[in-house]
Amino acid sequence: AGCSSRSASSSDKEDASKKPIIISTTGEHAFFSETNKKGKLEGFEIDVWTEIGKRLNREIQWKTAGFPGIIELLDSGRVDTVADQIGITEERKEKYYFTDVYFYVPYRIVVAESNNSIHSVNDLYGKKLGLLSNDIAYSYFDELDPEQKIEYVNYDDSTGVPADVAMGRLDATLMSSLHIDTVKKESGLKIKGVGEPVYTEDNGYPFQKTKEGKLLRDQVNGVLKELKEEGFMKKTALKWFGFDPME
Amino acid sequence: MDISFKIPYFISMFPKILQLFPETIKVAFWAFFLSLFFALVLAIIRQYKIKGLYFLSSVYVSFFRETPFIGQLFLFYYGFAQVSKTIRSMSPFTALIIALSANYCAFMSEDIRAALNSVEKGQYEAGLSIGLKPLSVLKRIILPQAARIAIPGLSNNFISLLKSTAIGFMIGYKDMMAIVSMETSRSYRFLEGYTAAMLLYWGIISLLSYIQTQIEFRLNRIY
Amino acid sequence: MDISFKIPYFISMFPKILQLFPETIKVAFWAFFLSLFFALVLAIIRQYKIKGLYFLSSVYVSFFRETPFIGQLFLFYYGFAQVSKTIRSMSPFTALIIALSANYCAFMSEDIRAALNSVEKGQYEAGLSIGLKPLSVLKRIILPQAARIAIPGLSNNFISLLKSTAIGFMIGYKDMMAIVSMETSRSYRFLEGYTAAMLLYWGIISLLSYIQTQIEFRLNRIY
Amino acid sequence: MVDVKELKKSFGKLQVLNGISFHLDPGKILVLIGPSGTGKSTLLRCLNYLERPSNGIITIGNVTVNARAAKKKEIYHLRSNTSMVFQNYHLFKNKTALENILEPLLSVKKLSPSFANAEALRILDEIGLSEKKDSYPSQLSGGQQQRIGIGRAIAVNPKVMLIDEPTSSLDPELVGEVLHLLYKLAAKHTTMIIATHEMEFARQIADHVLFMEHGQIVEEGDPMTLFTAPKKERTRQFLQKFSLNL
Amino acid sequence: MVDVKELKKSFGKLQVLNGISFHLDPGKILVLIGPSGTGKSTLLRCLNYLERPSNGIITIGNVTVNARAAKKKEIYHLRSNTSMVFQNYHLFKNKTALENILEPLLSVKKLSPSFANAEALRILDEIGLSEKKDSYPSQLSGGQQQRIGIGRAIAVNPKVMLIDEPTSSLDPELVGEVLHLLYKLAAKHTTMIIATHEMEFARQIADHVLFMEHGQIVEEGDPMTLFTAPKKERTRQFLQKFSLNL
Ligand SMILES: Nc1ncnc2c1ncn2[C@@H]1O[C@H](COP(=O)(O)OP(=O)(O)OP(=O)(O)O)[C@@H](O)[C@H]1O
Ligand SMILES: Nc1ncnc2c1ncn2[C@@H]1O[C@H](COP(=O)(O)OP(=O)(O)OP(=O)(O)O)[C@@H](O)[C@H]1O
Ligand SMILES: [Mg+2]
Ligand SMILES: [Mg+2]
Repeated sequence: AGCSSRSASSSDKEDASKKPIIISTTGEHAFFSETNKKGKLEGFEIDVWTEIGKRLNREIQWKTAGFPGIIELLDSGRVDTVADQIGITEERKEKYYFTDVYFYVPYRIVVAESNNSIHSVNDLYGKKLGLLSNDIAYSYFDELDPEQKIEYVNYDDSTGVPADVAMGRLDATLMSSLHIDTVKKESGLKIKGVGEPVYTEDNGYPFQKTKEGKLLRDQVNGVLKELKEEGFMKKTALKWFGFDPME
Repeated sequence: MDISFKIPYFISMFPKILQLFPETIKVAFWAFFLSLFFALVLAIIRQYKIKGLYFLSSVYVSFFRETPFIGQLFLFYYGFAQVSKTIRSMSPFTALIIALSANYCAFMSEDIRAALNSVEKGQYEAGLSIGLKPLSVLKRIILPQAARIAIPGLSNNFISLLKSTAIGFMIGYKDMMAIVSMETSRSYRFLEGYTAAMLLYWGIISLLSYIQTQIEFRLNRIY
Repeated sequence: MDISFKIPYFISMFPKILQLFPETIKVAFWAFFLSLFFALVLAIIRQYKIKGLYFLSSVYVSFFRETPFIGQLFLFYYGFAQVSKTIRSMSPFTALIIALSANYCAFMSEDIRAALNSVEKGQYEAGLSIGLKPLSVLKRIILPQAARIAIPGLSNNFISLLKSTAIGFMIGYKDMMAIVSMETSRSYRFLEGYTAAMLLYWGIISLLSYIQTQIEFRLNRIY
Repeated sequence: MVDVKELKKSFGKLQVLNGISFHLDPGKILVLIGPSGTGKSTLLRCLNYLERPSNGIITIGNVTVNARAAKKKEIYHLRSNTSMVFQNYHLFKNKTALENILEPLLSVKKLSPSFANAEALRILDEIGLSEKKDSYPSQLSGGQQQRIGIGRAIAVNPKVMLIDEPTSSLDPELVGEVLHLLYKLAAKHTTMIIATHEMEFARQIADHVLFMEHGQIVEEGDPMTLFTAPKKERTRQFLQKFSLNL
Repeated sequence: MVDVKELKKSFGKLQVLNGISFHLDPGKILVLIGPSGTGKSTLLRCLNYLERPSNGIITIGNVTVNARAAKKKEIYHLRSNTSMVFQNYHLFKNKTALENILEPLLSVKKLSPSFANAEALRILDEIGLSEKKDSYPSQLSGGQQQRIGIGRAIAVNPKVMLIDEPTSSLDPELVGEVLHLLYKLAAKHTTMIIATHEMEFARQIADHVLFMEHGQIVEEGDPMTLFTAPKKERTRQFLQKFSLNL
């Protein structure tokens, strides 16, 4: 990575303000980033970035890929950021510049409809709890379950988890409270959310730890602040989720 | 910096991945021996067109070879679970072994069939001519000769199987790859994780390949 | 019943999946022919222990056979992209074909090697004895005879390849399976989705298998 | 005892056996002679159903098989009464010379290993290949392979031996020895049917000779008569070359 | 012209050729005789390097190859000067009878397809197998396969033909025809080295005879002398059986 990349980045800089912002997303994450019947992306993230693009006077381009491909697109410099309800954690902060939090996702316990014995984390002790590999729940469970009394069952993705809860293979799982009702409705699975949120996930947009990354992050932060203040975020959240998570 | 690759993290992955090695190897070995056995049966039925069973076995091979494994696994583990209590209370470990065996035996039967086919007809006839029953000819004459031809293909399948155990993570079974995916989705250091996994798999499977080479060498010596 | 199976949804999946059929088949065919070609080269080098290339090709086969494909794909498309502008600007389509070919040719070379090995030494000698150069003997005598033994294994690999295109979704290439996982990720009606996919794959690959059977029949007739 | 009636066999359109009938008493040696491609090997192969005849009734010892209604059991039974020496040997490639001969002793006749071993070594000695006992077929010369083939068939100790060109790769010394070996078997009441193109060998070993052409029996008789005073013109012509060559 | 000096070959510990030397003028026919397993086939196979000798110098036509420093190019050159009839035929299994004979004509001699076809059909006719032109090796009788093997070697039209047991599966009529065929080739100055165990055939065709045993030349000479008045006791003994059999 010698002179060629340096010259490339210096020329990048000149028209950096005109270049499109490229963003990766899965396109298969309900309400945040979905692919509609016409094959077009829609969702909360899409609306937010369309607005950010307008305000920064930059074109927005989307790249879809599976998880963790969307993250690697960022690492390999193909995209500028990732918009797909990415949770901020200390570990991830080492690797990326994150924007300020733009969304809080509360996570609740989900159990089978017939289960009436679980209402809080304490009720999970000695029970089987299904978690996804990319859940950030782990960072919270060090505190919530310091003695490791819960039996954790990990899954690669969420496909089978609600079904296992409904069937009784799992006692519970955690689900973003934004999604519980839709999943229940669309899948017809006999599950329900119980108790208060166990934890909330702070979502932000990650940028590469480079000069350009920091620059763009700062610009986006500026816009996000505006959007929050002007109520755009609230309006968009209501449109997709029916409530404002920032409250 | 153009490349972000954190060596200490990369190194820290090795012991973590290796911890799950038993989970990978347990499923792989069980599934391999089960599927080898059934593959042998299927191959023999199909190569010698054994009446009554030929059609059934052809449909079996066709279905399991030609549909995606993930579908087979889901249908078995989630679909059939709705009608069978046994399956509903089955552990992911058992379910994974069953699904993998059912799938791989279809593929492996094709390798074995080709190998049986490579043995000259004269060997079979010679076996019959001294009074051996067809099954004995198969066991004592044909299979030992077919083995050296079947081994590379079977070894391909065993290697795939070893890696396929990762799919178990879809139904909650954790193998070596699962830990990579868990660890890296926390840190988002996927390259480090996958590279570590690659080296480990390479090391482990190299050992198996070495055994393959040795067996092949011994079997080929006399031809 | 805990999980319901919604027939209309199931039926609605078919056209959606089929829409992506061209994407699946394009990658599969390209990758198959590329890997077949390189597999042939690798198999010949390894079977005849061609000096200078033998060691290299063994390392190649070992690496690509013995490490997880997902790792290879990531290392290539995301890792190397950090240092190579060519790769950074490569389309997922191209990258997927390259990665699949590089991987499958290692597996396929083993099937071909076994098939070459199944042809009697005498056939090779007879070819040399009439004055053919080794490569001509290979082309005109050995390969046509090896084909009938190689076909079941190669066909196994082609089928796997057709299904492997699904992994392309990791780097943003959408094939038939990608649409299933996208569709079902929201509705959680994965049984409907995967069952539909299974039937479609079964139908499509059955056609290919039929061709395999026909070729095998023709090749075996004369032995 | 061997009895064959109206045996027919065709490959596709090619009629290879055209109604062959003959009878052979126990302990007798029948020799088949005739031009190349006439159906000698096919006839032998049909006799133990390695090739399925399209028509005919075959009786060997106490088993009778009608080609039009052959049952699996009958066929196995037929085979267990016979053994075969193949024109191209067909030794078991995965077994040494010794193991090739041991195979019928251990797996079919179920002798005890030590007894089988002694017997196999005796046979190896008889065919002059004790030294090669641990060689694999690929490491044997043509003549050596042919003798192992004969040895293997002897080990079966069947009622009837079907022998296809047993001396094709053997030098005069060994032809003499094989002749001797087969005499000894005949003395032990083993019935033999031998296809050969070595007329001298045929003349010396045969009790009865069939001269075949185009899948039919042209002439048959005892060797003395057939070789010295054949009745048919075609036989005379075929044998003429034999005498001319000598 | 063929010249061989001190040719040696061993398989593992087994010394199969023990220093063979001989010289052969163009258009002459050398016949190798000797007991089974003596190294006749191995000698022929060494002559065109299908088997790598451990020692010795081989000259065929204008090519000389020293076993201690054999180069790839020399070996190809050597092979292009020779053709081989194998003891077990080794016909190309994926090709019909006609295609087997066409192969050297088209791929090595690069004749035009129509010309090659005519030539191949002529050869097929000469070996009496025109009818079988579209049969695959698996569909041919032993004698038919052997003749195709001879036909294929003839098609190469080499300086030297190496022929291993060309008559082992042939009846007397065909032995006569092959004899005739080889005579014609010799008249066209094709040099031939033939391993055979058929003494009568050897006596009739040979210009020079080598009697080998245990990888060594025991005695050599013109057939007249060697067959009627051998000098060595061992030769006499070997040939005695031959006369006895007759
Ligand atoms: N599988 C087959 N398919 C078609 N034709 C065949 C097959 N096997 C043999 N034939 C033909 O049947 C005829 C008889 O063959 P067979 O081997 O019985 O002859 P043979 O008398 O033993 O000859 P030889 O003395 O040369 O061994 C030959 O013309 C041969 O080409
Ligand atoms: N690949 C091999 N490995 C070990 N030994 C071998 C090999 N090939 C041949 N031999 C041995 O070498 C000796 C010579 O074999 P060769 O085939 O040259 O004999 P031959 O004179 O042609 O005999 P025949 O008349 O029986 O054909 C034999 O004893 C044989 O067992
Ligand atoms: Mg025959
Ligand atoms: Mg020989």
